[in-house]
Amino acid sequence: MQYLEDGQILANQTVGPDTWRLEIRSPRLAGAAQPGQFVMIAVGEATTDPLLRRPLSIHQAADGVLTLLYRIVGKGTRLMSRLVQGQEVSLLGPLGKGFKIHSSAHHCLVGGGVGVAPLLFLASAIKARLPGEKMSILLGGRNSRELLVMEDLRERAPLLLATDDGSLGLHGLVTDLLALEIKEGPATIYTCGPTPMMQGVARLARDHACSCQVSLEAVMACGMGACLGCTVQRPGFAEDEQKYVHVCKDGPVFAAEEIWL
Amino acid sequence: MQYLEDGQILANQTVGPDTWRLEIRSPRLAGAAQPGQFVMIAVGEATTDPLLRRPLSIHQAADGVLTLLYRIVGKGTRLMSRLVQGQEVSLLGPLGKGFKIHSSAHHCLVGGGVGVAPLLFLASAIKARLPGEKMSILLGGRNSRELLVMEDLRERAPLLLATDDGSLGLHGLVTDLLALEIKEGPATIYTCGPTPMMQGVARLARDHACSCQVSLEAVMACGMGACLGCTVQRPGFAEDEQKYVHVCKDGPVFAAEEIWL
Amino acid sequence: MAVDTSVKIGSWQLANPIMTASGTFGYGEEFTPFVDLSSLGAIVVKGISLRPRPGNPPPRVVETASGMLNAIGLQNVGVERFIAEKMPMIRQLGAHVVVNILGDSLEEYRELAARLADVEGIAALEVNISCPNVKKGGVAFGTDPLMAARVAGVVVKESSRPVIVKLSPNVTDIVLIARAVEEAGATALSLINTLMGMAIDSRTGRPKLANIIGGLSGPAIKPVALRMVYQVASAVKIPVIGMGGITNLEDVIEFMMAGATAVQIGTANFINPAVSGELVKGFRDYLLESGRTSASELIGSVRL
Amino acid sequence: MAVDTSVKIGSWQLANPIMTASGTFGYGEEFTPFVDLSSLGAIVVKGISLRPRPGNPPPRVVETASGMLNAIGLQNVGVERFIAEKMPMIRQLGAHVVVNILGDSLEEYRELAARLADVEGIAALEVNISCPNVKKGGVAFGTDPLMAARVAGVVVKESSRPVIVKLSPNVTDIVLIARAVEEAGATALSLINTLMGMAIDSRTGRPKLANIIGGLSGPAIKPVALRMVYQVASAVKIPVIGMGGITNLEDVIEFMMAGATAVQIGTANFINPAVSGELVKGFRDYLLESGRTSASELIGSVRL
Ligand SMILES: Cc1cc2nc3c(=O)[nH]c(=O)nc-3n(C[C@H](O)[C@H](O)[C@H](O)COP(=O)(O)OP(=O)(O)OC[C@H]3O[C@@H](n4cnc5c(N)ncnc54)[C@H](O)[C@@H]3O)c2cc1C
Ligand SMILES: Cc1cc2nc3c(=O)[nH]c(=O)nc-3n(C[C@H](O)[C@H](O)[C@H](O)COP(=O)(O)OP(=O)(O)OC[C@H]3O[C@@H](n4cnc5c(N)ncnc54)[C@H](O)[C@@H]3O)c2cc1C
Ligand SMILES: Cc1cc2nc3c(=O)[nH]c(=O)nc-3n(C[C@H](O)[C@H](O)[C@H](O)COP(=O)(O)O)c2cc1C
Ligand SMILES: Cc1cc2nc3c(=O)[nH]c(=O)nc-3n(C[C@H](O)[C@H](O)[C@H](O)COP(=O)(O)O)c2cc1C
Ligand code: FES
Ligand code: FES
Repeated sequence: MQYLEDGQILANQTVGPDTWRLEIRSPRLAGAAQPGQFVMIAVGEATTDPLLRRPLSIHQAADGVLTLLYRIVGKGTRLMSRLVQGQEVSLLGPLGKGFKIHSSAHHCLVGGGVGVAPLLFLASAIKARLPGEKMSILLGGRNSRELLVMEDLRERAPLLLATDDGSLGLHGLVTDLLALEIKEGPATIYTCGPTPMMQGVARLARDHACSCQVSLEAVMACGMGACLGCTVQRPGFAEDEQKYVHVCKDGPVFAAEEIWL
Repeated sequence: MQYLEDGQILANQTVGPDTWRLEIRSPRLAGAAQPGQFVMIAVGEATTDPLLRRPLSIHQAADGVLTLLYRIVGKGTRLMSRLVQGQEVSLLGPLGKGFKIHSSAHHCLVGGGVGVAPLLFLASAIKARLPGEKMSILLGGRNSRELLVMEDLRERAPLLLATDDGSLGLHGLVTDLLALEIKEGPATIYTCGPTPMMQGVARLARDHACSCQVSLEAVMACGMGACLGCTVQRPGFAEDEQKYVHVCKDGPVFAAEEIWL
Repeated sequence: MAVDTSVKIGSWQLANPIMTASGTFGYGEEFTPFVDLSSLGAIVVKGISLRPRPGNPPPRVVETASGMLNAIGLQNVGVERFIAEKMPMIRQLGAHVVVNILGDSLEEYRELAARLADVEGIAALEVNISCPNVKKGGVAFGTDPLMAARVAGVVVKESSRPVIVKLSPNVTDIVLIARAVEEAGATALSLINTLMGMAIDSRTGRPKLANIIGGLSGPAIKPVALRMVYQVASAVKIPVIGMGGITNLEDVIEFMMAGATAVQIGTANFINPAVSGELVKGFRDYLLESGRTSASELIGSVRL
Repeated sequence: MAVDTSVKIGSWQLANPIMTASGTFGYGEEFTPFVDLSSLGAIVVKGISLRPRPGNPPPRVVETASGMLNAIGLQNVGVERFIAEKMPMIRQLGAHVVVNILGDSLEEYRELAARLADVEGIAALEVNISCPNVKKGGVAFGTDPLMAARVAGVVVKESSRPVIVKLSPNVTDIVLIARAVEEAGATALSLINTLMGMAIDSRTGRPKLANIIGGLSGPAIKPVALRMVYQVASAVKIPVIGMGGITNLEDVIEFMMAGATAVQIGTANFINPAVSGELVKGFRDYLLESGRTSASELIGSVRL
C-alpha cells in the first residue's frame, strides 16, 4: 500500500560534505516501508518551480519516523536543506521494489558515496530478521569525508572502508575490498552507489557465482509507474519487449543479471 | 539615484488582518527614499515562480531602515510573510515620483485600508520639514480592525477616523470626514487607498479648490519605466499622446487633475 | 441544494468535467490508492498503437521552469495486450475510459478504430494526431488540415463511439485544423498536446533528452493552452476538452470559462496523484458556492 | 590568459554576445544606474514605428507560472521623436544600439528603414515581423514565408547596415520562415519573440489583459526557444541570435551550444536590472575557466 502523507519534520542536519539527514514523522509511510524502497518528496511549497517531486531512498524507517540521507546537487535538494523542524512536507511512498532478504552465509552490503543511503535500513532489517547471520558493510569513496554515517552502520555490522586517496581504510576501490571478502566464501551482495562501482561489484559477483542486487537511479517524474519516464536500458536485451525496465516500478532494486548481462 | 540592494530583515510582524509590517536594514535605499516612492521587492528565492518583483510603497525610511506595510493578497505577499529576521531580501528602489511637499495652512492626509502605507512616511516628512504647520490624518475602513498603524500615525498628527460599520470613529466614509475638515478652510490633500475613495477625495478637493495628490497602483513588471506595462488611462484625455500615464515613472503620485478631469 | 456537475460530449454524458490526460495516468491502476477512478468524469489511457512500442532510450524526462519535457516515444503494450490485460482491470474499477490511439498511417488508425469498435467498456476514442515526440506519424497529421481531417474521417467511419480528436499546439493556426477536423465529423476536440521543446546540460554540452527534442507540459504552457482553447471554442460548434498546465480548481474554471466543456489533468497527476479526485469534489463545491446550478453555466462564460 | 569574447554578425563585430531584448530595456537610460551600457554587446531598443503609438489599454501585463504575458501594444514615440530625443542620449552613453522596427505594411517598413539609413550611431536594424500583440501587422508577416521574405527584402534594400529579422515562434515550421528570410538577404535572424497566450481571472471571469491575448515570455518558454534556435541554426548559414527565458549564465551557454551566435536578455531585466552587465563578466570568466580561447568555440557545440 502507498500513501500520500504530510510528514512533520523532526530534524534536518548536515552529516557530511553537502550531505544532509532529514528526519520526518510519517507513521503510515514509515510503517509500510521496506529496505530499498524510496519516497517522492515535494520540494518547495506554493510554487511550480521546482515542479516535480524528488525521489529519495529510505535511509531508515522506525517508530513512525522516516529518515532520508541526501546530497545537495541542485535546486530541489538545496531547498530541502532549508527545511526546519516543525515544518510539514508532503511524501509519496513507499515506492518501488526493495531488496530481497534471504538467509545467507554472508551478507555483503557495498555502498559508494551517498549510495549508502538505503544500506542502513537494509542492515537493520537483516540484523532483525536473520539474527546471527554474518554481515559486512563495505564503503568506498574518494576520501574519508565522503564515507558517510559510519557510526550508524557500525552498530549493525562490521565496517570495511576504502578510499581513492587512502585517507581512510584501504587505499583503493571498494571492489578490491569485496574481492577479498568473497574469496573467503560465498556471499549475498547488495549494492548502491555510482553506476561504474555497481557494475564492478556485479562483475565480481557473477565471476564468483554470488547473487547480487543493485539499486538503480533514473530521472523520475511520477515515481509510481504512470509516466514511463524512468527507463534504464538493458544492454544485450535486444528484443523490443525487454529492452527497457522502469526503475520506479520494476526497481529501484534489481538482480544484477536483469540489467547487465 | 536608484539602488539594487540586498537588505537584511530586522522584523516581520502581523499588524492587522492579513497585514504585515516588514523592517529591512537597507542604508543606501532608505537614505535616498522620499515619501510616496516605492520599492520592487524580490519574493521567493532560487525560483522562477513567482517570477517578478512586487511593488510596495515605502511605509517609513529612517536611520538606514526601510519599513514596508503589506497586505497578503496572493502568492508573493504570502511568501513575504514567511520571511524571518536575519534573512536577506533584494530591493530595487527608491522608485517613482513621490508626494510634493509645500507649505500649507492645513495638510490633510487621507488613507483607506492598506493605502495608509505611504502616509506615515509622508506625515513624518511634513512634520520635520514644516514644523508647526497644521496637519490631520484621516483614516477610513470597513471596520475598526481595518484601521492600521494608528499609534504610529497619532505621534505625527491628530487622527480622524471613519468606519462603514461605525465600530470606530465616524459611522460613515472618510470623505465625510474630509468634507467637514475642508469646510473650515483650505487644505492641501494627499491620498492613498481604493480608487473609488481617492476619486471621491479628488472630487471634494476640486469642488473646494484644494490641491490634491493621489497615489495610484497598477500591475507592474519592471517598476522602472522599461516595460511600459503599468499604464493608467486618463479619462477625458482623448489625444493619443496623452491617453496614458505610467504609474512607475510618471507616478505613483499624481496631481488629481492629471488623472481625473 | 441540487447542483448538476455533468457535461455532455456528443451523446456521452460525463458525471463531471474532470478527466485525466493520456500518458500521465498510466492505465489507471497505479492511482487507485489515491483516487476512486469511477468518480472521475473519465480517464484517458496512455496512447495505444497497433503493435507494442518500446519507446525512446533514456533519459526521457527532464524538469524545466514550471514544466517538464518528455520524450517517452509512445511506449505502449499494443492494442491486443491492452484489450487482453488492461481493459478487464479498467472495467472492474468502474472507470469511464477513453482510449487514446495513435498510428503512423491512415491504415493503422483505421485498423485501431476497427479493432476497438466492439470492445466492451470503452466510452470514447481520443485520436492523437499531435504527439511531438516521434518523428514520423503524429506531428505530420496534426499540423496539416487535410491530413488531420482524413485521420478524423477514417476513425469516425470505423467507430460507433464518440471520437475526440486531440490537436497539436505546434501550428500557425490551430483554428484551421480544428475546423477541418470538425467538418470531418469529429464528436469533440481536445487540446493542447505538448509544445515541442529542448533542454541542454550546459556542463556536459549534451541534450538532456536522448531524443534531443521532447514535449513541454505543465503550468509553463497554461497561457498558450488557454489561448488556444479560447480561440478554438469560439470557432467550432462541437465540444472542446481543454488541457495544458491545469493543477488546481482555478485552472479548471479558467479553461471552462474560456470555452472548454471538460478538462484533462496531466502533469499535475505526477505532483499530486490525488489531484483529479480532489478536483471532482472541489468543482462541485465551487458550483454551489458560486450560486450556479449546473456546470454548463460555466462553459464559455468569460466576460469580454 | 587572453580570451576572445567577441562574435560577428555579418560585418558587425560585437565585443561580446550579450544583448538586451527589444521592449524589455526601454531605450537604455533607465538601466544606467545598474549597467554600463557600453560594456554590452548591444542593446535593442523598444520597437519603433513610423508614427507614435499609444499602445493598448490597461492591464497590459500579468504574471504566469515562471513567465509573464504582455500586451503593451507596441507603444512607442515614433521614429522622428526617437531620432530627435532618444538617439542623442544613446550615442552619449556609448551603447551599441540595434533599432527594432515594426510596421503594418511593406511601405511602412521601407520608409522606416530609409528614414533610419543615415542616422548616425546605429549598429543594426532588427525587423519585428512577429509581435503577437497587435492584430493587424506583425503576426501576418511573420507567419507566412513569402510575406516574411518580402519585408526582409525591402528593409535590406533600404539599409546599409546589418539587418536582423526577428522570427515569430507561433508557426508550424519556423525553419521554413528562416530559410525564406535568409534567401531574402537578411544578415542574421533573432528568435524567439513571445508565444501567444491568455490568462483569465477565475474570480471575476474577465481576461487578465485588456487585449485578451498577449505575448508569453520568461523562463517558461525557454525550452521552446532553445528548440527553435537549435532547429533554425542547423538549417541556415547566417548567424542566429537566441532569446527566450534567458536569466543566467547557464542559459546563455545553452543557447550558444544550440547554435546561437549571440543572445538577448529580455524579461530577466525586470527581475534583475543588473543582469545583462553581470552576464558580460560571467561569460568572460566562463570561457577562461572552461579553457576556451574564444566565444566562437561555443557556438553550436552541443554534442549529439
Ligand atoms: C530511486 C532513487 C533514489 C534516490 N535516492 C537518493 C538518496 O537517497 N540520496 C540522494 O542524495 N539522492 C538520491 N537520488 C537522486 C536524487 O533524486 C537527485 O539527486 C535529486 O532528485 C536531484 O534533485 P535537485 O533538484 O537537487 O537537482 P536537479 O536540479 O533536479 O538536477 C541537478 C543535477 O542532478 C541530476 N539529477 C536530477 N534528478 C536525478 C535523479 N533522479 N537521479 C540522478 N540524478 C539526478 C540532474 O541530472 C542534474 O545534473 C535518488 C534517485 C532515485 C531515482
Ligand atoms: C506603486 C505601488 C505601491 C504599492 N504599495 C503597496 C503597499 O504599500 N502595501 C500593499 O499591501 N500593497 C501595495 N501595492 C499592491 C501590491 O503590489 C500587490 O498587492 C502585490 O503585488 C500582490 O502580489 P501577490 O503576489 O501577493 O498577489 P498576486 O498573486 O500577484 O495577485 C493577487 C491579486 O492581487 C492583484 N495584484 C497583483 N499585483 C497588483 C498590483 N501591482 N496592484 C494592485 N493589485 C495587484 C492581482 O490582480 C490579483 O487579483 C502597491 C502596488 C503598487 C503598484
Ligand atoms: C509523460 C507524458 C506522456 C504523455 N503521453 C501522451 C500520449 O501517449 N498521448 C497523448 O495524446 N498525449 C500524451 N501526453 C500529453 C498530455 O496528455 C497532455 O496533452 C499534455 O501533457 C498537456 O497537459 P498537462 O500540461 O496538464 O500535462 C503526455 C504527456 C506527458 C507529460
Ligand atoms: C514587456 C515586453 C515588451 C516587448 N516588446 C517588444 C517589442 O517592442 N518588439 C519586439 O520585437 N519584441 C518585444 N518583446 C519580446 C522580447 O524582445 C523577447 O523576444 C521575448 O520577451 C522573449 O525573451 P524573454 O523570454 O527573455 O523575455 C517584448 C517583450 C516583453 C516582455
Ligand atoms: S517515474 Fe514515472 S514511470 Fe517511473
Ligand atoms: S512597471 Fe515597467 S514601465 Fe512601469
